Amino acid sequence: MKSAVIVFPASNCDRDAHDAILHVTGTKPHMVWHGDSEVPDVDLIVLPGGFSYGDYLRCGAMAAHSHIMGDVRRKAEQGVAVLGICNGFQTLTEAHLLPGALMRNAGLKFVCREVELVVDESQSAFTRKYSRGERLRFPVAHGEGNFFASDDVLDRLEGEGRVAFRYGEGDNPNGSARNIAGILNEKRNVLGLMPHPERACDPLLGSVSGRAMFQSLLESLS
Amino acid sequence: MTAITPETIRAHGLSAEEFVRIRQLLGRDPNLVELGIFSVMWSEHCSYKSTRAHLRRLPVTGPQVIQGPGENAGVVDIGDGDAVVFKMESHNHPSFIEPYQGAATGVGGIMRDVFTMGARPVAMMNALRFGAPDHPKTRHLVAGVVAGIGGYGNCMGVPTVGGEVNFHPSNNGNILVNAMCVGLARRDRIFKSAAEGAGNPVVYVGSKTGRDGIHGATMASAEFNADSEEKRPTVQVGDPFTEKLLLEACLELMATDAIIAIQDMGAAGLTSSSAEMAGKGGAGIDLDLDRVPQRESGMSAYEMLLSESQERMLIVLKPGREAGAEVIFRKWELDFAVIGMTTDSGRMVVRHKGELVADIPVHALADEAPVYRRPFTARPPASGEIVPAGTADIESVLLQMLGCPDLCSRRWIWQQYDYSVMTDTVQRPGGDAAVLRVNGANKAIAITTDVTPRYCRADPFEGAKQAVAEAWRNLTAVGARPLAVTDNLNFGNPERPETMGEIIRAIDGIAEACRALSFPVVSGNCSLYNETNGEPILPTPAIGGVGLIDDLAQMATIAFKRTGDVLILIGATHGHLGQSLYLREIEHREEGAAPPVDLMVEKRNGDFVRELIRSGRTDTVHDISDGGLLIAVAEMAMAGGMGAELTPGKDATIPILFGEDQARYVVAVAASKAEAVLADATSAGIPALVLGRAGGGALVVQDVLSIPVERLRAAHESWFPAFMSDETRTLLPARDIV
Amino acid sequence: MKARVFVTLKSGVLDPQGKAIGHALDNLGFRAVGEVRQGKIIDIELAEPNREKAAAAVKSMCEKLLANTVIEKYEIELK
Amino acid sequence: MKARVFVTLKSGVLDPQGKAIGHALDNLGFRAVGEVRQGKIIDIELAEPNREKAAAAVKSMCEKLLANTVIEKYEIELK
Ligand SMILES: Nc1ncnc2c1ncn2[C@@H]1O[C@H](COP(=O)(O)OP(=O)(O)O)[C@@H](O)[C@H]1O
Ligand SMILES: [Mg+2]
Repeated sequence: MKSAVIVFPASNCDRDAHDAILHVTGTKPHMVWHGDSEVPDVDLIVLPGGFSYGDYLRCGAMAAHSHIMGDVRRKAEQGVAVLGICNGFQTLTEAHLLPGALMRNAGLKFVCREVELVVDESQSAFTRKYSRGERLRFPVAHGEGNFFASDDVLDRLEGEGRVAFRYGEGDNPNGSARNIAGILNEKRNVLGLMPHPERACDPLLGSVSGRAMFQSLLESLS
Repeated sequence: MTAITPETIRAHGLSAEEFVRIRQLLGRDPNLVELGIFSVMWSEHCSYKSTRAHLRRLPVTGPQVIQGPGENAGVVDIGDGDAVVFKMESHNHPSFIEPYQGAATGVGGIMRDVFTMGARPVAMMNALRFGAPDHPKTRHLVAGVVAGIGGYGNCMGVPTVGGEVNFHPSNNGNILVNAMCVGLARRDRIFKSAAEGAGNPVVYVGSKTGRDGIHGATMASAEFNADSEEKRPTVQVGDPFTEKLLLEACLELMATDAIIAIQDMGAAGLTSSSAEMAGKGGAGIDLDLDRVPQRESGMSAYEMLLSESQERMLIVLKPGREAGAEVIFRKWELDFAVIGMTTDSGRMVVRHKGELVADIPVHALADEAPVYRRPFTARPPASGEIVPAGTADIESVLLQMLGCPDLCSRRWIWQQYDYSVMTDTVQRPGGDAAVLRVNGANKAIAITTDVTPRYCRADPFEGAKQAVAEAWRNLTAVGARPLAVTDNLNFGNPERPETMGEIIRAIDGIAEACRALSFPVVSGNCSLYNETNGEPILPTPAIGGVGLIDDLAQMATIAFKRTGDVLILIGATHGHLGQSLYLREIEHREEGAAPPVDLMVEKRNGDFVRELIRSGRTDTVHDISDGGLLIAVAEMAMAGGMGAELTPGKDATIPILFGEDQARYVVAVAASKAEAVLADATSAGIPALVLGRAGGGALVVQDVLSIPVERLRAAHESWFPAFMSDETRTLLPARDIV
Repeated sequence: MKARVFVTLKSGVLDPQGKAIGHALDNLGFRAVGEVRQGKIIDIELAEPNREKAAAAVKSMCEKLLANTVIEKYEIELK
Repeated sequence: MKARVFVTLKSGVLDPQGKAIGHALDNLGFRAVGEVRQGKIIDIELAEPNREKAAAAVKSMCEKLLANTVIEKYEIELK
């Protein structure tokens, strides 16, 4: 599997994503600068977590317009897998590669903790090694992860099996509509999620729930 | 130019004698710009004039020490060519005026101190002291400070992994916000601030200069008046985004060999960074202010030299390396300007709009800064045997204490901090010390901050010893070998003899404890004049401790893990209730002697516990501090979601269960190993006794109480969220310009 | 020329921050307060002297960056 | 009655968000952009029919809660 992690100014989970991919899949990702115009020829592009451009104006808004995103969009349309984690998810919605928007947490505060995550859809390159209904422990760490979309968009996402993950009932950390934690695009090659799979790959850190996502990708994309 | 009147001199916080000295050093009258430069360089904040003579008594060396006090941060060897770089610093006064920005820029400032040394910051801690919970400003300050720390640290992508929080009326008008940053570097890639050599370009990088916080350094050194809230100097606003770029750009430049010296612009900005760099390198420095990147138009030389705009650095490069360096900073979209040159004149020479605006011998600013041995009175330590007043019900005492402001869970706070970014946080907030894996290795550093101000008020010497001992103990309790400390000495007005007495005795206490525990001081910070309208804060010498875990397989946490583990109490219990939380929370008395610290016992007991962890005989340890034995056991139960049954017999008394005797730990060991552990303790002359066993869903004290762990948790977790639920005055921290 | 852009949440989009402010105002004793909504202002200095061109440029800025039209609407004021 | 409160940073106070937006607009190719500053608006529905009383109430809200007067200034518009 060939992969690339995009580095925006003030991305701060870029190294974490790099390390998790390397350790779980044994393949080393390219680190790609936001100012470049082309992503190398890869099977997977990761938009990492962090505070790209300080999260000023709106989280992910400026990253969505950065130079590299033109090629990310092109490759996504060609079917290359794109994984947006946290700030990366925000960036994907701002770039309209995923529907909806991520608003300020309902509690109005940044929240860092573990949540229960329920797998809602295992039919994708990202989730095939999970099973539907499986319950996972994932860390979240964000101030704006409150997923919003109109009811018909939400109905469509649900109807088309594009809700990949939901927060466990009663464990929604941000007020997201219908407990949505992660969604797929129509072609199912773009996944955005607020929780951090790359922080859940090492038993020493408390959870290994995220490993199966990178293993799924390795299996699907190799 | 404005004439220098006695009024002007006083407004600059300089005494008449200091002004005379300035005239002697210059051989003439200073102009206003020069007076401004002297005023910040000779302020308490920059010159440590009241404490410098006393700080020399601190032990600062050891085989592990690579860099002691005197640089931007201390550096300690952790083997394999790695070094840990750390320092703690206060941002007390700015945080009281504007809690969000004050705390945020405090975090930014201490991070710059660490990455200036060539280290990547890997962890943050914060030691916070607020006023009484029912004081009308407290909620607003808590909300703003916590949001500010999180806002800055989270954006930087550096995990905030612990700290401490106290509430006390003596902080009603003067909160304490102490932030500690820990970084990792290669020991042969440490950068320093001595600008050696002449003819080297002086480079300004980072943000543009505005009129922010002019006179912040002198503000931090002047006692607060009620009306300083009205005066409100231009508040510094933090820009963590720019700081993150600055961090990455500096580390990228540091990977080359272009740098001679580097120094962040902190308090007193351009003035202190340039004067200190030149002073340390024995060089002179010429600056041309017209080349300084400016955010506002029409700034005077005075304003530019004293501005405290954040996210700026000064670098002395090897000649000819400017272009290469500029490429790096431009790539990160930061300002870069060559603003001067080092010289062999020994003078700091500043030009603005073609005019010479300052010409001062560098040594006059640094080496000639006044040193005072201020008069002091040593208050006799508080004393007296404390006997509990009545026969309080132990169950309700336990629940009440678990839920009191100084002991309850700080989850409400640390859940707003990203403590797991960087994927190396092995022990997050909630334990004795935070544990951070050294990226890519199997070793880890442990970090803690500690001080118990009420002990220090009762007895500054014993209280300061206790702060060091508790930090050492917290590191020991996770299995770490304590390496070194940073300190943050927060006190009132040193011109008051009683306060000066507290400072001196506290420094002596730190020195004695650090020496006895081979735990040298490698960096630190003094924050004086912490008082409002003549009311000083409790003496608060905060200690930040760092230790090393050689092998992550040998580590302990506080959580009970296995049913049937035998709980052993290490250390002697006399039932010392003086200055205890029990006394304050339940009997509303702050009385008696602070608990005495026997450093030899401390070392012996701690070394024994650490060896138990290293030899794999226990992985469950908690030291006993605030609140005493029963609180410690309850915390272990809550962390593990598992109860315990204690069999104290006739010892189930208030003094035994809630006394705060020092040098104690609770360890849980497998039943099969308990005998051997007890025997080893006995042969080492260490008091050890079996408390009971872990297991079940309740904390049981035989014949006294039985409380489900869930109920302990409810008591422990509820106070903070309930307290902060009325955030009426706190909703709109400045960053939230949504 | 100066442009002021107002970005507000579309009606129908929940505004927890506005709600919290309303709540806080109520707690402070302001009883007559109904709904509260929060938005942002972006003030832009423009070197463009031509009013129409300026308006067109700012509109394009809004569409491209300043507002997220999934949840926000915007108004432009030139002066 | 409806009140709109404009809260903006005092001049001289660093506005990192405004700065970053200006930068982003420049990167998007809007060359004529000078300084950008960001602020917020708060729209408040008021049950108070008396204009003067409403104005006084909103002023008091600003001082007490809506503006952080250490670094921000505010203006009030009633309609
Ligand atoms: N301001 C804070 N930020 C983050 N964590 C904190 C803060 N204050 C306290 N904590 C964490 O809460 C736990 C309990 O703190 P404390 O009672 O001071 O511990 P100890 O008695 O072991 O020194 C520790 O893990 C500490 O790191
Ligand atoms: Mg402890």
